[in-house]
Amino acid sequence: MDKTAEKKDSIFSKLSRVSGTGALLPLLIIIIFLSIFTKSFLTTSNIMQVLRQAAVYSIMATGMTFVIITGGIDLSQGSVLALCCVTSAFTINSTGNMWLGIIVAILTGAVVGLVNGVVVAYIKIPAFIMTLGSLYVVRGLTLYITNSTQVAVQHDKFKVIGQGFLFNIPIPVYIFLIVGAIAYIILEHTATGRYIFAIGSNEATTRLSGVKVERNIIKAYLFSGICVALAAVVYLSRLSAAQPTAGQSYELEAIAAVVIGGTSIAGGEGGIFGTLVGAVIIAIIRNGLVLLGVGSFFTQIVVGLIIVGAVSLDVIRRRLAMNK
Amino acid sequence: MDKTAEKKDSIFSKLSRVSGTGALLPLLIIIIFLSIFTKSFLTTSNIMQVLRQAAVYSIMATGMTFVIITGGIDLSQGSVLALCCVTSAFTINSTGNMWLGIIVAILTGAVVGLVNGVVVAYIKIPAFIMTLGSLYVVRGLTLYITNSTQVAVQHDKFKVIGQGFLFNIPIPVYIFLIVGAIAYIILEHTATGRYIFAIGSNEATTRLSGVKVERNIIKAYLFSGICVALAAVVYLSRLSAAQPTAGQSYELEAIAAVVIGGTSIAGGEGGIFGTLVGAVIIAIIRNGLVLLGVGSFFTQIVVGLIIVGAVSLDVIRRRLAMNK
Amino acid sequence: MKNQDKPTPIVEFKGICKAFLGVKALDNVSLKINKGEVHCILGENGAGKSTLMKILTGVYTADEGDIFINGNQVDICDIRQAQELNIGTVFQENSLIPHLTVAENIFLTREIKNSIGLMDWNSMNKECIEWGRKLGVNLDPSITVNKLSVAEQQIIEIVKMFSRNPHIVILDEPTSALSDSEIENLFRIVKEMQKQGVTFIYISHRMDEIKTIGNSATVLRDGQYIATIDNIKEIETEKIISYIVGRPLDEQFPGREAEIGEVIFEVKNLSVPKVLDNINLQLRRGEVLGFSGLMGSGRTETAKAIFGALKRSEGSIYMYGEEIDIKGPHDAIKHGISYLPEDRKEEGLFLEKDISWNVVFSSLHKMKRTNLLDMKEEKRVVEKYKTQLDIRTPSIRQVTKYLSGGNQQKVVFAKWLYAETDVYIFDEPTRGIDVGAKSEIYNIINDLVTCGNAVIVISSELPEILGICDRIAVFHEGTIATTLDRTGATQEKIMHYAMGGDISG
Amino acid sequence: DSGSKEGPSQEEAPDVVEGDNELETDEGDAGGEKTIAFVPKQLGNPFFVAIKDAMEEEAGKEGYIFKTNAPDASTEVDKQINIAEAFIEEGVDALVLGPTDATALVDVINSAAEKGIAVFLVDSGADESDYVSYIGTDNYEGGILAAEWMGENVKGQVAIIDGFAGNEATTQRYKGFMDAIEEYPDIEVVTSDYGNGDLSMGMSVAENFLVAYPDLAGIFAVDDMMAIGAGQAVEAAGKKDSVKILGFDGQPDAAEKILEGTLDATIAQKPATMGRITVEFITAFLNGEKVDSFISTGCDIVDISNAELYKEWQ
Ligand SMILES: Nc1ncnc2c1ncn2[C@@H]1O[C@H](COP(=O)(O)OP(=O)(O)OP(=O)(O)O)[C@@H](O)[C@H]1O
Ligand SMILES: Nc1ncnc2c1ncn2[C@@H]1O[C@H](COP(=O)(O)OP(=O)(O)OP(=O)(O)O)[C@@H](O)[C@H]1O
Ligand SMILES: [Mg+2]
Ligand SMILES: [Mg+2]
Repeated sequence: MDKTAEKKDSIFSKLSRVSGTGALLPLLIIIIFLSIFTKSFLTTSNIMQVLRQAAVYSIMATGMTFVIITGGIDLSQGSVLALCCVTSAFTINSTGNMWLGIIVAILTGAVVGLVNGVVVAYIKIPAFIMTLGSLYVVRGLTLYITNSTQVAVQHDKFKVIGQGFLFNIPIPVYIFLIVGAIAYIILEHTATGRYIFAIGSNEATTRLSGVKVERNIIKAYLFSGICVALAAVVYLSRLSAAQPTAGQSYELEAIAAVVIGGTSIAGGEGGIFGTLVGAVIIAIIRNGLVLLGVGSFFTQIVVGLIIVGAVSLDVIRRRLAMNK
Repeated sequence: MDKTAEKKDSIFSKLSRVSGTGALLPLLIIIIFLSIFTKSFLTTSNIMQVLRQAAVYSIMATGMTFVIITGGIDLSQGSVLALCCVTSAFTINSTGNMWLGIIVAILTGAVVGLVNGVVVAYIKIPAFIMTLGSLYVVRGLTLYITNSTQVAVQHDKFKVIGQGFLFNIPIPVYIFLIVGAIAYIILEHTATGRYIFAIGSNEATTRLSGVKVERNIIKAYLFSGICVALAAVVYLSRLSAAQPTAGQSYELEAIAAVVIGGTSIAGGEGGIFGTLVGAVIIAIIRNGLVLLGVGSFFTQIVVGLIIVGAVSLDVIRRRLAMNK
Repeated sequence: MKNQDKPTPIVEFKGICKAFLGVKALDNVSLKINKGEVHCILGENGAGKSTLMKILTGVYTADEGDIFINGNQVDICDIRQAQELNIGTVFQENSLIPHLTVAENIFLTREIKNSIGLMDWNSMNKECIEWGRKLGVNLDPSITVNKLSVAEQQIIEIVKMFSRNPHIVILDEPTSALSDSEIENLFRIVKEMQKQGVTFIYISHRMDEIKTIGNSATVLRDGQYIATIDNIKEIETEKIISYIVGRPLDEQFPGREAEIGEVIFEVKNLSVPKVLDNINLQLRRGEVLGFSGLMGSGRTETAKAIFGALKRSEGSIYMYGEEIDIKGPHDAIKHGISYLPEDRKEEGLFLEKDISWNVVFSSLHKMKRTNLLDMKEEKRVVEKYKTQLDIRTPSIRQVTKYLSGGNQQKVVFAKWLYAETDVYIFDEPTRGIDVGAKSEIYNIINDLVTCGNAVIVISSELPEILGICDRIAVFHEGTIATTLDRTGATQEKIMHYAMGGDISG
Repeated sequence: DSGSKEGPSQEEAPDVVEGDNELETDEGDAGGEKTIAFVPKQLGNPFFVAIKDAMEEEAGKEGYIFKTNAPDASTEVDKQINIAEAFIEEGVDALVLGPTDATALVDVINSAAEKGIAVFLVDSGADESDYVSYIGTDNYEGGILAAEWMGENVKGQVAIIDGFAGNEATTQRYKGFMDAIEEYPDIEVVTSDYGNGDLSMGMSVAENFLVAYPDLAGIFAVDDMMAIGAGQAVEAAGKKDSVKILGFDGQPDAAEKILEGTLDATIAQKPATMGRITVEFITAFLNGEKVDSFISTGCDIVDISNAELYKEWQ
């Protein structure tokens, strides 16, 4: 009996060491609350819908997690989402090949990510500034190449990515779980992952340890760009149309998901698991507030309070743990 | 003769030590460029107009400078601008007293700034998160209390603040210069100013030097809130109407002005002079591109490039100075 | 002094020059290091020792000059090339990654991977523990290093470096955070590896260590080569010191004539949960009280708890017989207590700010005219302290991060002297400080008590404690084991109590 | 393009009526009231609020439960879909959308219809899909009307302040204006810039126009907010007499400004009418009556002669 107790304890303590479990508590509270106060929240179809709605944000937030862990930030994500949608839509319409469209989206995201990464790593201007610049430049570019009109996608199979189901689970859910899993493995089980944490924790000493800091910073932004491109594919497929104005301020939602998930905005600490939980929390709140019949002004108020509340909870929990 | 040379040198070196002189170079380049390629840029009336357009941003950016120097950020500024406009407009309309309206605006800004500051200082959640939360909450509140309709201001004298002239110079220009001067004196010539720099530079040392860190963090956010309120008064008076949707993403412009002006986004370094130059640069670009007849997509692209370019220039200049 | 018929040196510097912002850190330095030796680099703070090592490891590139390894000219532009040349370094500054675990830090850039390319934690943890055992320490490979004390971190750094099997090892003040037993352990390993043909370059300000471990030495002063000492064990310490400071030094611990007066400061029943238990102490006017003890015995905590930087659960503090309420450092300063922290870079200085800014920072209320700061007064005050403490700098506008360690420490001293408190607590005031500057700091302490102040000095160097204190409080696991008088105290006695020996023994 | 929408939705009508019957049995069981959910582009714009208010009032009179929620901005197409999906999940009886995107909303409209929910569009249309009826203004026609007013009242250089880049409704107004203005050789459109539907930006854009084109004779702002801003810029520049300003929407504030003289005219839409007609249509449809698949609530020119009427949303 004693042994089992020990084992349980160690599993529990292992779990609690996985970054992001702190966000499970607010998630649970919100789920219980909504299950009690609305009749349609806890239905399979609604849950599936919420997860599908969380997909775009959680894929973006996965990329954002990498960048934030290096101590950076990627404010250009929203703009890049629009650009990827547009290039992809153009490609699909002109070639009729959806795979080519997906590849072009990924290339687009990768190029912007690469540029962000190279400037941040080599010129060493703050990520906030570089990606704020990209936010404007990429948005301007997107409006310019579309002449600010939307591009409808003419391709039936392409819709499946965003709208289809497999074993009654929406395909976007698979995509975000797969992207999340890959990101988790990279972060926790490869050398690159360790370097990304190390850079955010202390860049100077990371360099003194012989790590190619620049290269790994670039990798993080590249990954962010690619994640945004994948999010764009899901987004485009769900909407069947690319708006050049899409994604405005979505980077803020991605950042919110990341920090609600327990990743430190100062870098060096955090993880993917928390980010996915964070993205799901946000999606549930938005869904729940509609079901509760709360007006849209209150939605904004509640979203703001939850962001602050979740992070405060995490901060206070850690401080208590420190004093124990 | 030798002595004069020495004196000149020392004035020059003193000037170059004032933070923000780095931004004068891009400003000069832009002014020369626009003077050559447009005929109407370098006219008194246009310059006055640009300065007036810069006023709202530069007052906001002055407050933002304080917060950024402490190592924080205030993303709620845009939302707070709208809230201040609305409360002020309500007050003016119901009491007919413009001074009361101004006081209510300042109180509104101060309250939000205080809340931001207290949470950041005491709960110690990252400023990015706290003010992101306020961004949503304050916006939701503003939409709620106005039912998202604009509030027209019925007061003739009130208009003078935003639209009037004194000695042929627009009144908003005086306001932003006075606010800037006060902020400069606080930052450079008072103990509070030093503490604000110190907190951004090294919080632990600041605390161990006997400074009440929390109190000074709160002061910075409070100042930011009050600056936004003053910007709101100018804004409201200029437009004679309070829109609940006003100011969206103005915080980004304010941040852009601050960093173009050479204040470090990491805190501890910077100054008001640079911020004012930064705000003027942005206003000139927006004006200049219209005069050049360049489409507005390009405006976004150019603003993005200037943000990155100005900061890169500054970073590279410092690096070269280091190696000398 | 040099021998021509010796084999080719393993490391040779020829005409190395390096300047920062116009400051010549190294000026035409040439020296040779032979295989299998422990070669010490000696010099004052700012002599250029660390800079020379950073050039060898590729952190900096020399402006001029060449480096030869085994007689071959090499061009080391980054740390990885140094690693490829089997050069291992423990830098003066901590170079661990705070949020990574011990194992991750030790294996950074040479991770062990399993067959599918993922990290093999088990092997790394095992190897980690093994290396720890070899060096005589118990390692928990999965704890993050930010949870470790400075001393423990220093040990991890040493393990990390040795685990790479280097041929040339640079140790830049490796012992500044270590306790005596840990230092002994380190020296044992050094000697063992020396037998296997490993060459060491060793930097320290502690003369006793240099005598114990070193074979030969090179002295630098103001970035210039001064002398090479071929056999360090045979030369007197005074001679070495005179090479280092450029003049004979009269006495290491200058005497003083302070009159010890009444009790002005008292601490009763001070406790901090899990760290400190019932600390009581008294301090008299004109007295220097030493805190001695092992690493982690709670000396710093005691100081911080008194100063209000650490929350105490119990305890009262009295100044001139009256109880004072200290809620934070600002209260402590207001009541006349100051604290000079042990980590000057993280807690003592604003590295990005200039000397002047740092010196006046704690006392801005003193230089106010109306509500604005009086810049002229600032300049006058800072110039005064610059002269008084002999802070070596081109200008009081110099950014402190560019000062040498000793001069940085003097800036922090100036800051607290200007605060003009009655009780001063100095935590490791001479850590990483050269012999010349050390005796200057002792002089400052003497001046303070002569003027009727009282001083607490926390130090891990027993000779220093014995040399400058009137009484010595010996700490053991968060309590004061005993308080010894200067006259009756010896190194052995202090160690006995510090290790938890009972009072009667 | 309204014509192309009529065909398909009439064909689909029987389907929807079937679904409707189902719902009525539901209602009978529950014994409760019917629910109308309204998802506009956003609620940060008084125009949409006017539709909402009228709809809410009318729905209250008719005994419906009225729910509304909207994205934070009209660019957030996916959020609008998310909200619509939540209402569908909840099983409302009628869903009223103000589509943020004509193409993207098609699938939601169809899936709602599939579940027997009656979908109505207001203000902006959508591509071919199973909605019951579209109640709105033809923005392109409105643009033509604007060009006609400009052609008749102004001679010389004209500048345009456009809305948010990519906004379908304002783009249609712009296009209608540009296509029709060709007919008036006296008018030269010299420039256009985006004012993002924002009063202050409209003002700044106008200020810059006035400097760049000193001989400017007219400004067409594609919504009233920007027109009010432009009016203030012109007034401040002392060019009230030489520059004519035309807005679009027919806001009460704009009517005030016309009476004050800072604005010259605006093209009025009728959001309140849209809201009321929508509820009437819902009632009719749920009672099994046939309703038109497109109703244009029409545009009027508002100037000093009739501005008094428009001090309330029409
Ligand atoms: N990165 C840098 N930028 C500017 N100056 C520097 C830099 N690093 C060192 N210096 C200067 O170069 C000189 C030599 O410094 P160095 O660190 O090599 O001294 P040191 O002999 O190691 O001293 P210590 O015993 O205090 O460690 C000093 O004057 C120092 O201020
Ligand atoms: N931030 C911290 N987090 C956790 N433990 C800490 C922290 N700081 C100190 N400790 C622990 O508290 C104990 C006493 O601290 P500390 O080492 O500072 O005492 P000290 O007697 O002053 O020794 P030193 O000579 O290292 O200054 C040690 O066991 C140390 O590991
Ligand atoms: Mg050194
Ligand atoms: Mg200590």
